Amino acid sequence: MRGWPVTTFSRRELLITTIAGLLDGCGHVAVGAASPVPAAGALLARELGGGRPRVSLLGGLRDNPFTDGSRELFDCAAQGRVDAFFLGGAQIDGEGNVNLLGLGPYPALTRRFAGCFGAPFMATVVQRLILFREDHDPRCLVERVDFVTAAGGRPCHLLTGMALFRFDAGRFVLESLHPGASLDELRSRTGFAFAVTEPCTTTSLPSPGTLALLRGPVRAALAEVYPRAAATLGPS
Amino acid sequence: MRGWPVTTFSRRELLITTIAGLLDGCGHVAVGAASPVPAAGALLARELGGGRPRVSLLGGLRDNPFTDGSRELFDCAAQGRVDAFFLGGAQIDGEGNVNLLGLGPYPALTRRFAGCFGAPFMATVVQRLILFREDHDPRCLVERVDFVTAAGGRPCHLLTGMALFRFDAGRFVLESLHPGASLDELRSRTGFAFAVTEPCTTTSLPSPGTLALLRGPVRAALAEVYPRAAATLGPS
Amino acid sequence: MSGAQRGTARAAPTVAAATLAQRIPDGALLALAPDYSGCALAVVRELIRRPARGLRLLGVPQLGLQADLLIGAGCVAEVETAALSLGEHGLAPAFLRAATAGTIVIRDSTCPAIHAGLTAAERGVPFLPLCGVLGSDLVRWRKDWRVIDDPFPPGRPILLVPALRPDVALFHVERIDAAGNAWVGVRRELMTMAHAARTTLVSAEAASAENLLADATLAAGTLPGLYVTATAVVPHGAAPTGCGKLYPRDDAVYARYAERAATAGGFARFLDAWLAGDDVLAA
Amino acid sequence: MSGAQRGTARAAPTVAAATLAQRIPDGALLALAPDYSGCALAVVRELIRRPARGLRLLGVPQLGLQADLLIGAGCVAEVETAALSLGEHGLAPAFLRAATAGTIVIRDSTCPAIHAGLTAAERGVPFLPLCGVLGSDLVRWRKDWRVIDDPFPPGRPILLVPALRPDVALFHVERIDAAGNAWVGVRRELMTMAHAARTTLVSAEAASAENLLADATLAAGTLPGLYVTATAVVPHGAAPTGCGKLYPRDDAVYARYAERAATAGGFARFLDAWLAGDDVLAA
Repeated sequence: MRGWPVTTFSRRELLITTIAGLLDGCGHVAVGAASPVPAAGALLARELGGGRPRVSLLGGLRDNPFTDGSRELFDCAAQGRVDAFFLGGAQIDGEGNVNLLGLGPYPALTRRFAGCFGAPFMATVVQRLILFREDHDPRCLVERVDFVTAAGGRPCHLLTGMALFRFDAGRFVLESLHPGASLDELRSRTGFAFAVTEPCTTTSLPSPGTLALLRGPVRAALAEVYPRAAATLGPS
Repeated sequence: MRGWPVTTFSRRELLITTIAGLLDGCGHVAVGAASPVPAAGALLARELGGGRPRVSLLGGLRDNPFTDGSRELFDCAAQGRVDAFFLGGAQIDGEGNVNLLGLGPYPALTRRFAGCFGAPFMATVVQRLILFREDHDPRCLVERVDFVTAAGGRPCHLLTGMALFRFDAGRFVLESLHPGASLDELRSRTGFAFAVTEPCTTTSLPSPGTLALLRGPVRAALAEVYPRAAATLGPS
Repeated sequence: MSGAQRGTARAAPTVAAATLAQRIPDGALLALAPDYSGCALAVVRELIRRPARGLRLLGVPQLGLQADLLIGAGCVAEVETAALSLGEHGLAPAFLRAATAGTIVIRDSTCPAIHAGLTAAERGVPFLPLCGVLGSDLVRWRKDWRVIDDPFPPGRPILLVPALRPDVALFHVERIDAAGNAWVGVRRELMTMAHAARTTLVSAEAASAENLLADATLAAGTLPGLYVTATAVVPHGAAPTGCGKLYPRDDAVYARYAERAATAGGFARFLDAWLAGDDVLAA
Repeated sequence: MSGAQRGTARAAPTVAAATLAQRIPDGALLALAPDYSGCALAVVRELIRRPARGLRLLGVPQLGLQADLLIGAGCVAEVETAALSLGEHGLAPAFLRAATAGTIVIRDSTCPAIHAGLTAAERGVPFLPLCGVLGSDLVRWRKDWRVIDDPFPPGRPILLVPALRPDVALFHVERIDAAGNAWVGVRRELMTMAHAARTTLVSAEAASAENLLADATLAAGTLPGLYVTATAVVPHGAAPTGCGKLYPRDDAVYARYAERAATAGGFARFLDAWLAGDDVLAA
């Protein structure tokens, strides 16, 4: 691990670093199950912040602080005690709506997924909502979702493997492009219209110090819940 | 204890036996704090029923089954899981209303007591409500309470040191007079009008077997929560 | 565990599990735990053996393998849940087949709405308000939910979800005792299920000789027997889901299930093997 | 405990208790436990020493000695509670004097209404429905409560109580740890208070070297540090109320208080003695 060049990093490490940046100033970040990259981002933010934010990894043992049953996460969020939360989505549209449920007209979906989980609630009560998809797929980033699992319209960020957007005043605005992607390519791979403020900035790259934290303590903490994801950290 | 004549009993033992009779068929009886006679009645009913009803003594350790905080008794009652509950009252009126709060016009009471506790709720949700006062005081048994802590109007029983009534169709009906009391005396000491079905019956006396249970296992169980009250059991 | 021990251990639990299963009538609204928390798989197996019919499953707040097995075996008429999947092992194949075929009614929900509905039942009220959620299409489609203007200032719209009162709550714990007390630990959703349900059935790894309420530390995580209709000791009764720190989920079985159940025929063969006994699943 | 030990034990806790008391601003809505469950009397003493002013006490769901002391000492402007008394030791003399004099506002309530209000705050909703209670004069007098027709069939009238969100929840427990986790056991109302409150202050008999959440059995009765603003180790910090199985309520002190506080002058003398130190109470 020590031998890795600190100027080389994987796309995943860039995403994790970007997520950590979005969590700046948060007091408590909760991360749902099956979310290794957001979990790593939250853990990195905690390292960078010297122990703050508090990180609650659902499904984790050491970092899951809840003792009042599975409703406690939701109550905690409703109390305003969860500053940031992540959602993925089979579809995300230009209004910031998220669809986790299925494709096609409801209820006779052409394709059904697991369900809505707590997304309809969490999206409406947490302060800082971060939509995250590792791939940047035009079939996912659509003009209008088939089913609104969680309503958009509130300020949030959308981070994909290609770019970072913020949702503001009713539309997504490109905040930065990841290295190697072009604006034309981004437009062609995004199903919804978004605003751009010229000149187009590039997503900040992880510093050597950040990468060291990521490959050291963050990797170790992540491995307790996501051993396979932790093993992939390092330059690609 | 063994030496007590089983044909002699105290007024308190008669009341306990009467309470046990009122609990016949119950599955779960809850008894509030500072209620030794109802507690003894519930424990006697459990002995007579071979372990049924279940008895929850609030404030007790062994017979308090609740593990979800002090709201659980109320939730449990609201779920229909508490078949019988007891209320005292600074005032009880002819409509079955109970006043625990204070005397005089509210809010500038001329005399204030501890408060309403859970009475407004319990009186309206338990199946079998038993109003109990050991003394039979006309200042307590009034035409109209000064403050309705718990609303009457529902079927219930009222047991005092002098008589047993049932509330039915909007008024109290005398069910039985305890030995030694006369109907005239009862009327003079009761501030509300009540119905009487002639001939007037006498409250059933405890059988030798019942007294043996009362002075044996019931006394022992009661002593865990109410040592002083348990010590008074026996012929007066 | 040796084969002989395993065989011995299996016979008794099957009978014990069946005593619980027979208390679940066809058509019951049956509340079940998510795969990560106390699933009574041995009882579910007895339900399928019977076979139960017309069950209405309620996920508290989501469902996994046990629900997919019941659905694939034809025991289920309706499902209300916030999600139904095999977690890391992917979507739930029998559920998706039934959804496509239209053989089950699906009442899509969200975790906090199910918790709120159960809490309403727990508290004996007809509904509970729930913050957020408005704007989700769930609110449009759930005709049994209501949106009212908050009667308190400033009077914003708020969602009300009706009480969910299961006919039966079924789950598996590490320890019960002779008084029917069941230790659930931090899995308080199991306690809420039991408070809300008319009948609660609990299978357990083991019976404690001591009353669980007698020890203040244990009592804090114990569901009182007051709410428990019947219990049964069923060692390994949660497998292949996990049971606390006693044993983890059996990922090999999950993976095999996910693979086989991808087709109706494969599901049927897996089910036959599962009903016949654990060992066959290794084949 | 010898006199020397007692003296030594008292100095440090007084400082520790004061660090919590200083986080309770004048005028705060302060949620307190009933006398049978985790009262932080040492912190209350520091509030009186300050002296705090204009506190609004919320009984969860009732109050006892600690509230009577605060009221008698002039620290309190309002009280919302289901009851306020000394239990077996009779009515609360300072409370009754203040009620008669009209120097405090009393918001009479009932236990389940307070639990419902705190649960509403815990769940982030503006109100919670409560079954029963209708017909009680409380409903006529509590102008902040509402009765609506249930929006669900059959549409009967139902009481709604607004959320109760304390500024501060203050209580005493047996054990805390370095992460701010606090073991409350079956006293879940303390957990609800903390969930509902903006600030939670916990005094404790002792600090555990181990993280309370690391052990599954302890975790079941533990309030996570997530909700805890500050803690302080204050041995004997609940006395003269009791603390779990560690020590019982000191009935001699209660009896003496009930007798002395029957007059305003007697209360003042008792209070002076209590502020000066435990030992004097024995005089």
